[in-house]
Amino acid sequence: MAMISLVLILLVGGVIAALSERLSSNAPRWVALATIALTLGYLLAVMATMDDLQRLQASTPSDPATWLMHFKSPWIPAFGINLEMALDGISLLMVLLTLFLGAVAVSASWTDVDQHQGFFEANLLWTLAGVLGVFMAVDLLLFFVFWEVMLIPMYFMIAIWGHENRAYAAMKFFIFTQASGLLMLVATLGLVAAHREATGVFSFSYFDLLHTPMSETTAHWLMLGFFIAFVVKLPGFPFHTWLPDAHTQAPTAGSVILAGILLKTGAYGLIRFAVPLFPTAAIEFAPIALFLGVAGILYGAVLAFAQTDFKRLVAYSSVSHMGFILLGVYALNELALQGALMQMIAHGFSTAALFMIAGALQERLHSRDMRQMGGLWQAMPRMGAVAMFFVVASLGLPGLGNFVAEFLVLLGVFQVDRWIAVIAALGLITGAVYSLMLMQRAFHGEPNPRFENLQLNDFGAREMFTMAAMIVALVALGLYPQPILDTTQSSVLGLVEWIAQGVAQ
Amino acid sequence: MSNAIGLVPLLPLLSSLLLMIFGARMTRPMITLLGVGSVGAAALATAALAMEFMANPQPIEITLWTWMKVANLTSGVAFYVDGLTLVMMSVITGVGFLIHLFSSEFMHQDASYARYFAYLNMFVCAMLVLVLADNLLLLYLGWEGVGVCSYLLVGFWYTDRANGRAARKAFIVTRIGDTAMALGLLLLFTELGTLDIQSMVGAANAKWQVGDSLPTLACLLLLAGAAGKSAQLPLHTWLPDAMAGPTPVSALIHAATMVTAGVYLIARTHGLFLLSPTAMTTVAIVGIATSLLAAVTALMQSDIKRILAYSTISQIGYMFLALGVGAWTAGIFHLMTHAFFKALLFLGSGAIIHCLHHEHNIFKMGGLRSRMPVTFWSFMIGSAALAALPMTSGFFSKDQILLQAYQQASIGPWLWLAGLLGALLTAVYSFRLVFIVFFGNAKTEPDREIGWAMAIPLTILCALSMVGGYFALPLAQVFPTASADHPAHWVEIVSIGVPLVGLAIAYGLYLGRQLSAPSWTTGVTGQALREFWFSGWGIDRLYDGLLVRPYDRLAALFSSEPVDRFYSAIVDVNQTLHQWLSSTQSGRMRWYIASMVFGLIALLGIAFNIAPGAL
Amino acid sequence: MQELAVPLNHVLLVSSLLFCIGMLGLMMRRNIIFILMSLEVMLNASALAFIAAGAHWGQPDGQIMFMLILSVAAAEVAVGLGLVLQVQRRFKTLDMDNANRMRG
Amino acid sequence: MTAQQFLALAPILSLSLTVIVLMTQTSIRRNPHLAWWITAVGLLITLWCAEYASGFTQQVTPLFKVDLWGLWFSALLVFAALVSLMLARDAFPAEGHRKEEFYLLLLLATLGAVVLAQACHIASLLLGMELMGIALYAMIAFPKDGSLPLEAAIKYLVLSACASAMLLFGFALVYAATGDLSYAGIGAKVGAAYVQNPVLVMTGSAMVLAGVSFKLSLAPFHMWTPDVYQGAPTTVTSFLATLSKGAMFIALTRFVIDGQLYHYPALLNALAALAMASMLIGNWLALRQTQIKRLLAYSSTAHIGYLLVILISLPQLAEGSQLAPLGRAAVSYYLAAYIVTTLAALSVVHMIGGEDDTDLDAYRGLFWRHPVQAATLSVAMLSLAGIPLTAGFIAKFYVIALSYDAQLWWLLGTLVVGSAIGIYYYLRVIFSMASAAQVTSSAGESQRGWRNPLAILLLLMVLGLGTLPQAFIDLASQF
Repeated sequence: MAMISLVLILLVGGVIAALSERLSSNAPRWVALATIALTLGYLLAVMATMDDLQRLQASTPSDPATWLMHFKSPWIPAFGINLEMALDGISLLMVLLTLFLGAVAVSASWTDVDQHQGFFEANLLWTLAGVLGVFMAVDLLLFFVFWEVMLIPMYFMIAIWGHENRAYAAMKFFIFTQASGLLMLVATLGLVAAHREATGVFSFSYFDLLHTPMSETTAHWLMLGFFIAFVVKLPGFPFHTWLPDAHTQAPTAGSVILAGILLKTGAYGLIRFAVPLFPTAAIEFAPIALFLGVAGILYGAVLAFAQTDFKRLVAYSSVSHMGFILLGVYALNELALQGALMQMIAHGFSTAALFMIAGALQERLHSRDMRQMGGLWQAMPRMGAVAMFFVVASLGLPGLGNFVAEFLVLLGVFQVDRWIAVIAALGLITGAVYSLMLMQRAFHGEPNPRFENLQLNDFGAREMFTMAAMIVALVALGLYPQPILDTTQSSVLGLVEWIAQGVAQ
Repeated sequence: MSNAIGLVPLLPLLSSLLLMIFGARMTRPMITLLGVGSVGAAALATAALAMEFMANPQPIEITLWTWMKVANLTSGVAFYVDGLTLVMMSVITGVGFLIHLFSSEFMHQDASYARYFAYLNMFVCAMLVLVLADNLLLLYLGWEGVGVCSYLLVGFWYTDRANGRAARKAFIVTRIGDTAMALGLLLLFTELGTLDIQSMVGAANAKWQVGDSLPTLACLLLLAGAAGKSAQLPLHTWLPDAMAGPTPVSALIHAATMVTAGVYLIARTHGLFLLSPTAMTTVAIVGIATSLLAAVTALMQSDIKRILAYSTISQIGYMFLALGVGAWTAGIFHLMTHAFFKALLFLGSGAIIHCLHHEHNIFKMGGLRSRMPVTFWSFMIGSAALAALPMTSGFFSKDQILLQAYQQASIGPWLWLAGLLGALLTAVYSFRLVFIVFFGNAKTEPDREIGWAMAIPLTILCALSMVGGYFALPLAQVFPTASADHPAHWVEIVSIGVPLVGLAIAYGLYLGRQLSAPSWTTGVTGQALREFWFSGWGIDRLYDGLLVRPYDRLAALFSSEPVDRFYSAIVDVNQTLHQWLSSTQSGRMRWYIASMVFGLIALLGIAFNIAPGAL
Repeated sequence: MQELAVPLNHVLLVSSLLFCIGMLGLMMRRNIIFILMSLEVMLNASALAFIAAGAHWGQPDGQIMFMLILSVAAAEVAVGLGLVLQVQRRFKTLDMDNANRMRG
Repeated sequence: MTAQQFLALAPILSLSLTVIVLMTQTSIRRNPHLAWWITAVGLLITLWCAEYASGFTQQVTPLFKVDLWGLWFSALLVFAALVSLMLARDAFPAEGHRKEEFYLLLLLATLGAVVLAQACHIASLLLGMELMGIALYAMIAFPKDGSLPLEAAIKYLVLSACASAMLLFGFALVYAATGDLSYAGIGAKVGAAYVQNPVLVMTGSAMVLAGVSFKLSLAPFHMWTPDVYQGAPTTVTSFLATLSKGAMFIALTRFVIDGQLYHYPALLNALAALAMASMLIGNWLALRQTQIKRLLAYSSTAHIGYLLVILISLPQLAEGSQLAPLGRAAVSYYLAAYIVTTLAALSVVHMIGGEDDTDLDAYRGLFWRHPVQAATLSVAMLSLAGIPLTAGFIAKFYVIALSYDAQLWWLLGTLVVGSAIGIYYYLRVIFSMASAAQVTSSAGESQRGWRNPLAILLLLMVLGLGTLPQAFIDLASQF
């Protein structure tokens, strides 16, 4: 029940935020912050009262009793659909990340959104609610519902508060994800049908469907349906083209949510569903997925380098980073999976921060074109320093979270396929190329003469506080990632064992 | 004391963080105190540590905390101190402190004074972590950390585009090496199951035989990393450009410490390299080739810092040669003496540049001997040590290297011969510099002589350059002992004599004018050759054409997002169909009826199986 | 079952022909009056087919259907003619090809 | 006929009675308000009758088969008529004194639809269809001004009559082959007849299909739809889009199932071809359409295509599948979802553009002007697009589940492609509402007090069907 409450708090908070606009234009923001804080507080309170946190040490994917939380209540019994949610270490981390970045997004929207603030914050909270649902649902239909529904407020955020080309971007985003979602729906129903044929029981429950005997061909096709849906969201090469447009056109808070959280749902889906539901098929498919991952790393990096739009560059860098996640998931060993999870979190912070910087620049310069920038460090040293931090974070500087992630992924992949790891490692070089180019074009060089007419305010207290929180988070992830690794370890181990069993059968 | 090891990198780190956060609000003296003082304190702590170690020369290991523990990977933030580490720490904190002190005057006028010391302190911290690390992953952390600091400091004056370019080049070229090194780490971990250096070497020796291919591969990958960081062939091109940074930075990072990290890495993992004679030979060949190539290039340069930069590349080549022939101690010894005299030379050049309104061209200098006596003597001593004139510190270290190179099993004499040629060239170019800059007619007037904060470090470094050769390094336990037998006496005598010959040639060419350049050097071929050498054997241009421009072109090619064209095509198909179908909605009733009739006929067709079914 | 004087298939063929004629008229005529007439032909073709079939099976159902079709046709034409008047009044023509203001 | 049978026919009788009462009232003294109330009360009583009649389900004469399914649909259709009636309340101010006739026509058309839903005989099918059709011609042409309604009416009349002719000719051929006019009778005899004279059976069935396809606006018989939707007053469009389509689809389902025509793969192929063509062509046509009623017209083509997939899958599931009992529920659910959603959409369209069709530009900024209406239209569009939590999603869920079980891969693939295309234009409507208004004029927008409650009611129904479908499924399981 606690898990449903989390979603409900956010939903209701959204409604209140929408209505509170009548009080003042700032009210919705405070409501949003309070809602997120309340959700977080509630979650922590529930965790605090739980006496079986040690379950984190022993979770098996197929047994809900070993999960941290599990909740099940009938929804559409005719089809065996339940309101079934469960929380393990991976979900917990993702939920925490979501709430954290949600607060960051509210901060990012503080001055960026100057009309219909109420509806904006409502959409933001509703998106968060949907994402939380995605991270906790273990009924496949419920998962699908959250999966699709979270996109609608996101669509609104891009379509209403986006930049000049928002119609195109919002539409592209929605169609890509929905069309691939349809494939997932078909695959889900196929899986359920297969399960029903084998057992006679109509069930959408993850824990039931994990034990679905099916022919190899069926498994391949169904796996592909899930895979495409998740890889589009991830996004993996060659399904990534919605992302640069969506990220570029979204308002800052939207980009933060998109890059920080929404992309992670794709990765989460791969780890939670696409792989364990079809272990054998996943292993046979792994080489292709690894190839796509590597292709994404390099392709994203090359394209990031070619961009002149600040946000587009960061967006392509996300494509590149997400390639590492794809690699990590399909290397199918503990090291790489932990790396992928780490990357999900670290990338969430680093990219969210870069998008916030992009948003701050857009607010001040009314442009995202890096040809219109240059030498900004002089006018805004704080922003420059912060940007420098996140740029080196995104190029994988050891000591920061992204490095831990990428290194673990490479380590894991190397054990599976050396050449893939070698090519993926090229991403470290190409990553440096575009990251430093970003720094050079925006902050270094001679100050652009155009700035003389502009009021260039350096980061203020609110922005610095937000940034500092993310800096601390990344440093902590980079120097002491063990708590995070421990949280997910049992789930990851369970998954690896599950696959090994599945293959053995 | 051993518990305070952590303090050594922590002090500069704290100082750096404080400067970053509060630097804008601090006064200059406070910044100086914090920036210079923290490194001074670290130096004192190092000295205390060294005392303790001398008393009880046992390696010290401490683990601060577990960094990550995933599957069979366990990596701690853990430090390992032995003689080698201590030598490195002493150089870093000692020379580092002097350079910090020097900087406090050199950079005093700069608007970003706090930022400068923040970066510099961060660098010292990262460098200390690099040498203290007990596992390769933590070493890699320091390794990349110094890379970033180098990037920040080379591009310190960021408003100039060229500086930014040089900084990026430095970072990216070294990153290429770093990536190879990371792959080496992956390979080593996958094969040996640990990244802890001591246990890894043990495991390697247990698992592999001398001459196996896997250790060779691993060592070559590590070598690539080392070559990147230490500016060796073929990844040396970044170092001359990196001179764009403030001169003290060049002294600290690009002469004394960071660039020798590669030497340290190979020395630290010598247990692995010993398993692979091939890798060892490669190290030696890379070293001597780089050394010669850079020496020739240095001879052609006119920018004072570029001369020193090529000289650095060349000297590190010697260190690699030493490592390659198994002269571990000699290599580290040369690392240390080189740190002294090269820091001296760089600081000296910094003093010149400082006093000569940022003039870099040696041909616009001259006659500075009398006007800047402190600097002159520093340069004299530094050049003498660099040229390895007898009794200077450089003499001892280089002599050892050449002698041990001669004894290398396979191609020893050839290495020795090449090394001699290098030594000759070194003497020529170093005294060419001295003669042109300090003798002859004054071309640019210095506006002042240096102040005490610059003079003291120079003086101390002069002293170290002179007496550094008598230091006994506590490396006996670290490295296997070198063979005791000495080569023939004539070898030793030739080795001693060659630098003197070089000095004579330089005197003849540039000061006394007794010699004139052979006639062919002024001809067309000579001119072309000089330009070729001046540009560093055209390697930059080669890379530009081979890597940089193709990458640019690739990016330009892809910038229109070819993948998206596929999706656009889908959209276009749908649009076209929409338009086409819309045009059928003509509003004409008879046309509508016709379509119904068509539909009826089609249905009849399907009903009679004329058309293939859809099911 | 009482056999028809004319084989069922022949009647059906005739009615099919009628139907086709009606349909062709519908497609080729532009005048709304003729269009309505063609419709009438088509409806009557089906009515004829019903009658023939009813006769074939010796059931009254066919004729009942015929009656129903007759009345339906009458109703359609009644409304149709009402509309024709309006068409003439508003468009000043009975050419249906002119009534194509809605398209796309 | 026994009393029981009369009671079973209660909805039809109640509607007929309302018609008579209304005619009497009109002939005594014209009063549009009173007439509206009479119609409304009559429809409400009919709703109650539909419930009441469920106690007396039986075959009533060879013409009607009163079963729960039919009654349920009758109620649904009457509900749709009620919503249309609500919309008609302040429609046609210019025709003020003639409005009673409109209500009368509306009642007659509803009666036709209800007859169609319960028909099990070709005669009653013909009667219902034509009763509805002829009333609709008049309703479309009802506005005095403007040439579009007239053009729409004449097109609908001619084309619909042509389709009726095809249908009737087809039935005549089937009758000639089988000698029976009731669905069940045809079903019983068609097997033997096919052996004897396959040409007759197949030609007949194909022509019947063609006729029905027209009424359902399946491609390539869809061409009238946009013109008529656009030209007809929005009130009538809502009637056309819901009652007419719904009743016809029920009739088709009954005919295909009771007539056991599914034994003939060729016919199923024909249905599949129609479905595929409709799903694709409908969506393609709607893609860049900016007139909202035309857009909904094309969308209806696509949706009936999806619905047809259920129909095709039903016979395939006959043996052994657990989904088989769900088949009828699926048709019920889909139709209910589609009707409610379309009503929701058209009620907003009616508020914005009155009886005329409007460009999407008129919807700009609707979110800030009329949030409730905008929310309703958004949810309706999302439902049409099949997004979860709306009725349209569960409907699509049914279609996919059934077609998966029936292994209709091609149809499934087309469905996915079609739905993906569909998202584009449904979202475009939402985007228009969310974008900033160019002009803040709300000239044509009627702001009567009942608009928001109606919108909220329909909104809740769409969401309710989507979020709590179990209640509906329980209900449908009785059929």
